[in-house]
Formats: sequence, C-alpha cells, structure tokens
Amino acid sequence: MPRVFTAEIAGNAFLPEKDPVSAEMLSQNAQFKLLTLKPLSEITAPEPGQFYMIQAGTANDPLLKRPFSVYGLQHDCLGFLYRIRGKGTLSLSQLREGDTLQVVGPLGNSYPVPSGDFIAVAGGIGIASLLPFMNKYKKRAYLFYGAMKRDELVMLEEARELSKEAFFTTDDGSYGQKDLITDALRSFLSASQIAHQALRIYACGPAPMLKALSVITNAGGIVCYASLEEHMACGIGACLGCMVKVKIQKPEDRDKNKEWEYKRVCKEGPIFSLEDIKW
Amino acid sequence: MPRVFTAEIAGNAFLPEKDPVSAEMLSQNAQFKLLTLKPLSEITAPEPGQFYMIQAGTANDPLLKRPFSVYGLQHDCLGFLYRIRGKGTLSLSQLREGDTLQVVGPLGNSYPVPSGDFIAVAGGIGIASLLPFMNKYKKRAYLFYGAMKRDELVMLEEARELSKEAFFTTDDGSYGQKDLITDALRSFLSASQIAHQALRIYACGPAPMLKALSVITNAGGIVCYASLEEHMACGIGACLGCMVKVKIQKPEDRDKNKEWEYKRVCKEGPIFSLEDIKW
Amino acid sequence: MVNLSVTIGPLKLKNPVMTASGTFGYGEEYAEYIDLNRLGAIVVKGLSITPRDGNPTPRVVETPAGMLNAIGLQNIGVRSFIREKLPFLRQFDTPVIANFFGDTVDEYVRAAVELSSAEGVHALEMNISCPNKQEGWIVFGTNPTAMAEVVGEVRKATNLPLIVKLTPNVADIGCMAKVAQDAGADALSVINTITGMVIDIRKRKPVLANNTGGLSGPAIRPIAVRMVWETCKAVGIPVIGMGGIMNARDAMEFLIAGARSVAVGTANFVDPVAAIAVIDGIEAFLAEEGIPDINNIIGSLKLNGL
Amino acid sequence: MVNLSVTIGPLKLKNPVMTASGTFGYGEEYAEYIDLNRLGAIVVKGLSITPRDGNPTPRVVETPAGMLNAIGLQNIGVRSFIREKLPFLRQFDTPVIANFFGDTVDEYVRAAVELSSAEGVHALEMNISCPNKQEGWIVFGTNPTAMAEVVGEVRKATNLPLIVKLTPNVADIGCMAKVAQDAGADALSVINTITGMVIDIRKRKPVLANNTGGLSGPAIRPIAVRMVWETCKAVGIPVIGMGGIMNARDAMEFLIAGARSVAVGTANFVDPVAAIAVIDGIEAFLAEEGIPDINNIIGSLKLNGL
Ligand SMILES: Cc1cc2nc3c(=O)[nH]c(=O)nc-3n(C[C@H](O)[C@H](O)[C@H](O)COP(=O)(O)OP(=O)(O)OC[C@H]3O[C@@H](n4cnc5c(N)ncnc54)[C@H](O)[C@@H]3O)c2cc1C
Ligand SMILES: Cc1cc2nc3c(=O)[nH]c(=O)nc-3n(C[C@H](O)[C@H](O)[C@H](O)COP(=O)(O)OP(=O)(O)OC[C@H]3O[C@@H](n4cnc5c(N)ncnc54)[C@H](O)[C@@H]3O)c2cc1C
Ligand SMILES: Cc1cc2nc3c(=O)[nH]c(=O)nc-3n(C[C@H](O)[C@H](O)[C@H](O)COP(=O)(O)O)c2cc1C
Ligand SMILES: Cc1cc2nc3c(=O)[nH]c(=O)nc-3n(C[C@H](O)[C@H](O)[C@H](O)COP(=O)(O)O)c2cc1C
Ligand code: FES
Ligand code: FES
Repeated sequence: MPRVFTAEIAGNAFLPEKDPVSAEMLSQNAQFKLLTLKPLSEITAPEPGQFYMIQAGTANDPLLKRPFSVYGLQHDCLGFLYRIRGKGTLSLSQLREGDTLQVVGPLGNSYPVPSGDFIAVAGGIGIASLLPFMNKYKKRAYLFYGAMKRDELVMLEEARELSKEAFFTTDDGSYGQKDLITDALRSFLSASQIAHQALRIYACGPAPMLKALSVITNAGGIVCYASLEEHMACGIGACLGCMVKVKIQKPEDRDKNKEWEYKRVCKEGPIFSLEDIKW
Repeated sequence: MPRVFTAEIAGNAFLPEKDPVSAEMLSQNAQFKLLTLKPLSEITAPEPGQFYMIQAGTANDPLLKRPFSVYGLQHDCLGFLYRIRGKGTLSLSQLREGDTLQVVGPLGNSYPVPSGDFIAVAGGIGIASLLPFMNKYKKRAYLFYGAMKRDELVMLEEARELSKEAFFTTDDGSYGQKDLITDALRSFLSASQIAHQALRIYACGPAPMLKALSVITNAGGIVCYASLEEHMACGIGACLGCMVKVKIQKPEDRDKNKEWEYKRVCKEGPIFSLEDIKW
Repeated sequence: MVNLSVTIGPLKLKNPVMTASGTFGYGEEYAEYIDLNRLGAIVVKGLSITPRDGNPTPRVVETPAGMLNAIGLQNIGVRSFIREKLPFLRQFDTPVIANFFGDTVDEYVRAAVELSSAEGVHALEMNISCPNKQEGWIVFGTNPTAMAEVVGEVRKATNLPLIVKLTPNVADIGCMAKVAQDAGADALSVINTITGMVIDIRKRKPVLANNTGGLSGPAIRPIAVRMVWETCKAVGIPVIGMGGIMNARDAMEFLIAGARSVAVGTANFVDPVAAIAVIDGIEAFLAEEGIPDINNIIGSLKLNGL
Repeated sequence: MVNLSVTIGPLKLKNPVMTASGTFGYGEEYAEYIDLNRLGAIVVKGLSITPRDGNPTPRVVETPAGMLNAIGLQNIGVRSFIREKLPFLRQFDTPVIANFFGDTVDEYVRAAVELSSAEGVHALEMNISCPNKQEGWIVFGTNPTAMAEVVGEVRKATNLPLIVKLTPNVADIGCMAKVAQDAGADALSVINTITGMVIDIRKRKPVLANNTGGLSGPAIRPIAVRMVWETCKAVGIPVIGMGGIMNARDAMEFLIAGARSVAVGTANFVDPVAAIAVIDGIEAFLAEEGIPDINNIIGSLKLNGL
C-alpha cells in the first residue's frame, strides 16, 4: 500500500564504504547524489524496482513531485540515488539534514523474481533501480553497466561486489571497454558458453539503450524486464501523463484492429516486458 | 551608489550578547530572525534608514526580492533583523550558512542627522531600522518602543543600552506600560520638563502608528522623520508600485489645483517628513 | 460546528470541495489515499461516446508554478465508464459528476443521453473547450453561436443538473457565461486550462508531442479568480470555481469572489490528500473567523474604492 | 563572433533584447546598474498626452511565479518626457521606443504626433489594452473595429516605425494581429499582461486598490510563447516577444517561436542586471550551438508530428 508521508532528511546511511571513488563523487558537490530519508510515520517496505514521488521544492516552483526509484532501505531510512538534471533535482540537492519533505510511495510494480542467475543491464543512473535488486539476489547477476565516462559510473565497486561477473563500458573508453553497453552485451551473448537463453535480463537506462536492447532480446527470444521512464505529473495513475504503448496480446482485443494500447508507466509499470513495448 | 551583489549567509555576527532573552528569541525557531550576509564583492557602506532588496527564493516562487532595512554593518558583513511574515521571509529563514543570494543596495534615503537629543518611536519590527541610527548617535535617544506583547519586543536590552531613556509599552501589559506607544509618547510630551519642541522625532512602525503619530506631531508642530513601508516590486524606482501621497509645497505646483503628488517610497523615501504625508 | 453544505442548483453537497475533471482519474485511483466519502463531489475524467487513446507522449511538462498537459482526452468511453467504474463509485455517499465532451453536437448529445440514464451519475459537466470537427474546427467554447447550439441540444437531452465548463481562452468570460445560462445551463465551471506552449530550445521543438497544452496550477490562479468574479457578476446560476487551488486559503479566494463551490485540480497530483486538506482548512478558517455557515461568506467580496 | 543584430522593420538593433514598457522606468533608473549602450532598445514607461497620477496603493502584489500590477499608467506626460527624460537617453547609442496610450482615438493621435517630432524617439509602441472612454469603455485591443480605427489613425499621424502591443485577453490573437497589420502596424509586441485578481481572504477585499491588475512574470510564459507562435503564423510583420522572460533560455523560446526580438519585463524588477544577462546568455548559447547568426534561429521551430 502506498502512503503519503513526511520524511526528514537524515545523515547519509548509504555511502558506499568499499568504493572511495564513488564516496568522493557523492560527497562532493557533483552531479550524483544520495538522499537518505527518515519517514516520520510508518511506511510499507518497498520492493526493488518500485519508486517514490518526492517533493522537490518548498513553494510552487518546482511544483510537481519527482519520481525516484528506491535505492535502499536501511535502519528505517529510505535511500535514493539520483543525478542532478534540472531544477527539481537541483533543489533537492540543496536541502540539508533535518529538512522535511512530503513523499508518496512505494509506487508501481517491481522486478519479477529471477529464476537463477540473470543479466542486469544498466545505463547511467539506471543503476539506481538495479542495485537493490542485485543486492537482494547477491552474486547472481552478470552486470553490464555503461555510461559516458568514468565519472558517470557511480557505485562501481558496489555494483562489482554484488555481481557474479561485471562488465563496464564507457563511450570515451575512460573506464572498462570503449563501447556501447548493448554491444558489450551482444558480444557476451554470442561468445559466452553459458546457456544464456535461460538467463532473464533486467534493464534500466535511457530509452535509446532500451530500444537497442529490444532488438537483441527480440532476435534472441530472451525475456527482458525493463524499467521505463516517462514524464510524470502524479505518479499514482490519475493524470494519464506517463503513457507507453504496449502491444495488445489478447486476441479478443486484437479484433478491433488495434495493435497496441496505452499503459501507465507509473501504475502498470514502471517495469514492462520489453517485447511488449511498441516503440 | 547601490550595487547588485551576491552575498553569502555567514555566522551570526549581530546576536545581542547583552540580552539573553532576545538572543534566545532569535536563536530559536521563532518569528524574529537575524540575517548576516557576507558580500562577495565590494559594497558601498549603508547609512541608517537605508534598505536592501534581498532575494527570498531560489526558483520563481517567491519571485520578487524583499525590502529590509539595514540593521548593522560589522566585519564587512551586513546585518538584517526581520520578522517572519509570509512566504518570502519564511523562505529566507530556511537558508543556512554558506548559501548565497542576490542583494541590491543600499537603497533609498537615510535618517537626517539629529541636532542634539532626539526621540525615537518604534512599533514592532520598526526597531530594526532605528537601532543602527541610535547606535550611531549613542545615548541621545528618548526611545518609545511598543509591541503587542513581551515576545515581540526584540532587542530590548540593546535598545535600552543605546537610549538616553527608554519607554516600553505592550498592548497586553506583558512588559512595560499597557498602552499604545503613541499614547505613552503623548504623556511624555505633555508631562516632561524637557523642551521637547526642539526634539526631532524619528519613527518607524506600522501605518496606524504613524498616522496616530502624525496627529501628535502636527498638533505640536514637531518635526518627525518617518520611515514608510509600501509593497515593493523593484525597490529601485522603476515599477512605480510603492507610491505615497506627498503634499505639494511649491506654490507653482499648487496652481494646478493639486494638493498632493505621488512619490516613490523606495527612491524619494523610505524616510519622509511626516507632516508632508497625505494619509 | 460550522455548516459547510452548499447547493449547486438541485444538487446538495456536504461541502463545497469537488475534484476537477481529469485530475482525479475515475475516483478509484485516490481511494488508496483518501476517504472519498468526505468529498463534496467527485468529477471524473472527461468521457466521450467512444473511447479515445489520447495524444502521444510527452503529455505533461512542468512550467513555473504550473504545468501544461496535452493528455488528448484519453478515456475509456461512456459505456465502459458506466460498466466498469460507476459501480465502485456508487459505494460512496458522494455525488458523482460526469464530465463529457464530443467532436460534434451529436456526440455530445449521445454521451449526455447515456450518462443520464446511468445509476449513480448525479450531474453532468460539459467540457466545451473542444473544436467542432464538423464545422471547420471552431471551438465550441469560444464561439457564442456554437456554444448556444451545443448547450441547448444537450439541455434537451438530459434532466440531470447540467454544468457547463467555460474555457478561459476568450475575451469576455461574462458574455460567454450568459450564453451558457441562456442555453439552459444549471451551473458553470470556471475555468478550464489556458492554452500554452513550452519549447525545448536545443531541439527547437515543443516539449509536448501535441505542441500545445493546457496550463493549470497556481500560476493561473489570479486569472481564474478574476474570471470567476466576472462570471458571478454576469449570471445568476451557481458557479464552481477552479484554477490553481492548492490549499484552503486559495479556495476561500474563489468562494469570496462568488463561487458556490470549488474544484481542486493539479493539487491532487502534487499531493494526493490535497482535497481533504482544503476541506479541513476551510472549516478551520470559518471557525477561526466565527462564521457559522459557508454560505455567509460566498460572494462576500467588497470591492475597493466603491 | 556571433551576429546578434536584428531588424524590426526599418529599425536596426544591435541585439534582440529590449526592455518591456513599464518595467524599465524612463531608462535612467537602470543607468546605475547597467550600461544602457548594451541594450537592443529601450522601451520607456507608457506615456499619455497629459500626465497621470495612476492608481492608489497597493499597486503590486506577488502571485505564484508572477506578480499583478495596477500602476494605473502613472506617467509624466509626453511633453515632460521629451523635455526631462529624452536628453538623458539621447546620450546612448541605443534606440528609444516610446510606449504610449490614450483614452480616446484623439489622445492616441496627439501623443503620437508629439512623440514623432521629438529628437531621439526611434519608434512608437502603442499600448491598446486601454478602454475607449468615448465609446462605452470598449477596450481598443479586444475589439477589432476599435483597434483598426485607432491603429489606422495613428498610422496616418506618424512616420516612425509603429509597433502595436497586443493584449492577451482575447480568444484569437492571430486574428487581432492581422487587424493590426492591416491597419498599418510595422511590428507587433506580444504580450501585454493578463488580467487577474488576488483576494485578501481575511478582509474579503481584493489586495490591489484597483481590484484587478495585470499578471506578468514566469507564470504567464507558456501562454506568451504560444501567443507569439500564433501571431507569427498569422502575420508577416516582425513580432517582439515578451512575457515572463527571466534568462536567455526563456528568450530563446520566443525567438525560436518566431519573435524577431524579445523584451525583458518583470525580470528587471527581480534583478536589475537581468537584461544584460539575457544578451550575454543568448550569445553564449549561439556560440555553444555553433550558430553564427541569431537570424538563423529565429522562427526555427519544428512542430512535432508534422
Ligand atoms: C519511475 C522513475 C524512476 C526514476 N528513478 C530515478 C532515480 O532513481 N534516480 C534518478 O536520478 N532519476 C530517476 N528518474 C528520473 C528523474 O525522475 C528525473 O531525472 C527528474 O524528475 C528530473 O527532474 P528535474 O526537475 O531535475 O529536471 P527537469 O528540469 O524537470 O528536467 C530535466 C530532464 O529530465 C527530464 N524529466 C523531467 N521530468 C521527468 C520525469 N518525471 N520523468 C522522466 N524524465 C523527466 C526532462 O525531460 C529533462 O530532460 C526516474 C524517473 C522515473 C519515471
Ligand atoms: C523600506 C522597507 C524596509 C523594511 N525593513 C524591514 C525590516 O528591517 N525587517 C522586517 O522584518 N521587515 C521589513 N520590511 C517589511 C518586509 O519587507 C516585509 O515583511 C516582507 O517583504 C514580507 O515578505 P513575505 O514574503 O514574508 O510576506 P508576504 O507573503 O509577501 O506578505 C506578508 C505580509 O507582508 C506585507 N508585505 C508584503 N510585501 C511587502 C513589502 N514589500 N513591503 C511591505 N509590506 C509587504 C503583505 O501585505 C502582508 O501583510 C520593510 C519594508 C520596507 C518597504
Ligand atoms: C492533466 C489534466 C487533465 C484534464 N482533463 C480535463 C478533462 O478531461 N475535462 C475537463 O473539463 N477538464 C480537464 N482538465 C482541466 C481541470 O479540470 C481544471 O479545469 C484545470 O486544470 C484548472 O484547475 P487546476 O489549476 O486546479 O488544475 C484537466 C486538467 C489537467 C491538469
Ligand atoms: C509594473 C508594470 C508596468 C507596466 N506598464 C506598462 C505600460 O505602461 N505599457 C505597456 O504597454 N505595458 C506595460 N506593462 C507590460 C509589460 O511591458 C509586459 O508586456 C508584461 O509585463 C509581460 O512581460 P513580463 O512578464 O516579462 O513582465 C507593464 C508591466 C508591469 C509589470
Ligand atoms: S504519472 Fe500520472 S498517470 Fe502516471
Ligand atoms: S518599488 Fe518599484 S518604484 Fe518603488
């Protein structure tokens, strides 16, 4: 059950101790931030993949709450890992310990339970929603984590730690392979000795990455659960702002000559089977 | 010369050491606040009675800067004493050391130099603009300082310290005399042995207080300099939002059958001769 | 105890706070967060005789103290609404107002007829901010003749209280209000969203896939309050005020300006419990001011300098 | 180096950034803060043939991301302006655009005639958001006939470039734009403020002494951008875009939508150096995007789905 609650900004409970580089990235006034929220009333525990709508301003600007995947739950505190993008995230980053804000959640569906090992594909800040999932199923993920450059691979050691095997790419080659993450995945799938058809893929990242991924998974017949993003006004299914085109599977609906229907990312998602998405 | 500059919120340099009650009032999360701003570029030193326009929000809401009289200048820092009224002052009060904001000033005219002892009449937060003036001319003021109740007489000891003689009133009698400050002044003027006709009055407070005061000063032929308030958009004379009706004194202008003209509180004021104001 | 109940023509509401169409889904979306029994009325998402897919995304974008939306009137259609959504809403002791629209006069009439015979629909709210696709895309709500016709035809087709929702994209809202009143409206909703555009300056494209969208939220509140005041001066029928109401103070502005009730819109997105906070806040305000009945303050605006 | 210069009919500007009338005084108020030589043009406070006192106070009130003003067109009159303010402005290498208005067609014409013969006035901007007091208070700018008449008469009375400033309080701004163009306007300013009201709920009175006022600031920007886009589609003459421009990004929205230049208004109150920051920011943006000439980006908007 999602709740509307007030939370207090608490001392950072999620700083990655094992990863001094990420810890420094996060503590400096850089583009990535960890937010630790202490709910002031009882909450429902979230599942990996779910998200919260978080108040981002004090007056009417920024007006709307912003959606963030839950990064962790520790000592009764909710953790979020985010990247400063625009005025909402900037305004969030300027809050201090003890400030309070209104939060709604947990919202949306969560990543389906994996049956054995799995592949995780993270593009940039997409890692935020995959890490708690990998943390729940430790050492079972073949992780593919790509970003523009080294500086944008946040929580790198944490990610490596939780993976069975981890592959990194950057666009400029400043860390890992100089490649797109989807290309690295393609090589892995074709070269590897693992019966990868049986491996499910869990993915979170920008739309172009997910589109490229869908080409791979559709061709290989691989099941892929992807967390999607859309502009959201409400996050709770009321505004119909966050729609995604989903293919209609039921034959009785296909009658109507309609190949797809709109689903709400915030309610029926954010996690969808990638093969169902009509791009 | 007024300037546009960025200032950093600094550790409080203006807390009244001699007045533990006020210090506590100000340090607690109460309605009165001291703001210490460290300008990040060279500024012009203000005169008592002048004011600054201070940014009150980070995004577009609150949009406009807010006017505040300068309370002090110490160690290159500007001090402001303010009362939380609405969203601008609330938002200001939530800023922390190290935050920066944009400031314009010093603006407007200042209190004329007194010729000897003088009377100061402060209503509520009006004390903020009179204290630096009394500080400049120490122990020369007969201070009349009134508020609703004890809790709203901020900087009380500081005020007493700087005065030759100090009279306090509260509406509920919780401190000083239970009276209106203008009534206390009237009693003083009629009872006192001092040649009070020679005393100039310097006043700052709410409009009803100034109106009552003008009845006294007009009747007694006493010169009174009053700092006025009006809603301000720009503070620099451009919007024509902050007008006050001022009697026309020049005979050539009176020809036109006009008894008054509009003056800008922010530019020709905020300090006016009370007898000139057409209420 | 303060009396909060008001009447909108034949409709008696336990308090003057409704939800604005399109910002409260079909009601059920909010049942997890608030007690729907507490609301003055529930106004559901705009319905058409046939279902609509709506516009491509992005459909929403934030603006200073507001948002633009171009949902494109996505809805499940009148029949699915009656079959799938109304039974849930009938459980509550709160009147349901069905907002509806059409592309032609005939579509309006057909939607009105079907909604009028459904059990549990207590009033109709006509969204007339749509173009008449049969008549060269003239927007019903900005053209007095088109508006008189469509309102008049719907009036003949229903016995339910008929609320006409005016568009603010006009020069003289009082004049349009009179047209709606004369054509048979029992009440007016004021205002719908104001057309706006946000441009992505790097892509040189409008952010919304639909290019333009409707502006709502606190940004438009001063315009909405003025229009409600003008409408209340122009007509005798009850007015439902809306546009940027975030809290009880904002709602009081509309009531004082003359609105008989108010609708909370965008605020529901910002805070799912906003409508309840508005109700509680209005009650607290009246108690504080010593006003025993909300009706005493409705239209109590005293103009300056008169 | 990026070319920033644009032309508004016969007027050549070194950059597309003007100041909006009524937000920049008579220019001198800002000379302490910025170098007036850097501006594309200075548009002064609205002038009338006889001086005006304006409205009682409060004249301004803040709203979410905006402000309402009811200054009441206080000004020193055309003659005092020419005698007392123009000599100062003539020192600068920046065109001066005189904004003016009247209560009757005759007052408009007389103001235009006097301003046209003054040395140092480079163009006229007509504020037509005023009621015609001779003709039953019809607002010139919302009535096509009244507008055509007043613009036509002023056109005959001046050889200076004539800019007509449109009011947003209309249903179809493109249609009003065409009327102004046909009546002889050389350029259009879009938009003036939108009428609004804020109520003090304790006093049950409008906050502004004038009851209503004009809404400006970022709150109205999406509406302004949409109206500028609609105006540019409707007419061939240059459009000057304004409404809520706070920074270069905002200004770029208007230029991309088709405005040949922009005016910074309320932002001058918020930050006296805002107009200069807009100029610098536009230059930086063009450099970053590798666009050598501002004219290449004006009207570059690509609509979605077309
Ligand atoms: C279900 C979900 C989970 C998310 N989880 C995370 C997370 O864990 N960490 C993280 O850093 N980010 C996450 N995001 C993205 C995050 O919501 C946006 O970065 C944020 O809303 C941007 O707000 P802003 O005010 O800073 O930027 P804005 O100024 O609003 O816009 C900056 C950029 O962000 C895009 N954007 C704006 N609003 C949204 C939105 N609601 N959804 C998607 N894109 C938007 C804009 O198109 C623009 O490109 C998530 C988004 C969704 C939908
Ligand atoms: C020259 C001058 C000097 C001032 N010096 C001080 C000072 O030293 N300390 C101090 O506490 N206050 C001072 N004020 C008053 C202060 O500016 C207002 O209290 C403040 O602007 C309120 O802002 P807000 O956003 O908190 O309130 P708002 O929400 O804007 O309004 C709250 C109340 O304040 C009134 N108000 C709003 N704006 C103004 C304004 N610009 N001028 C006057 N009243 C306004 C409103 O009518 C309302 O009653 C001064 C005002 C002026 C004009
Ligand atoms: C996302 C969204 C969808 C809307 N859909 C409808 C609708 O279907 N029918 C309608 O009459 N009004 C619709 N509206 C307008 C609102 O009902 C309301 O009139 C407007 O938003 C102003 O109120 P607000 O500022 O409180 O949101 C919609 C508004 C929003 C924001
Ligand atoms: C205080 C104030 C006074 C104004 N006076 C005038 C005026 O005299 N003539 C005029 O044509 N427009 C006037 N305007 C309108 C502005 O020029 C501009 O069109 C409007 O404010 C929108 O731009 P902005 O949002 O950037 O302020 C005034 C606006 C404000 C805020
Ligand atoms: S964000 Fe409102 S329906 Fe999904
Ligand atoms: S505040 Fe703008 S002129 Fe005084």
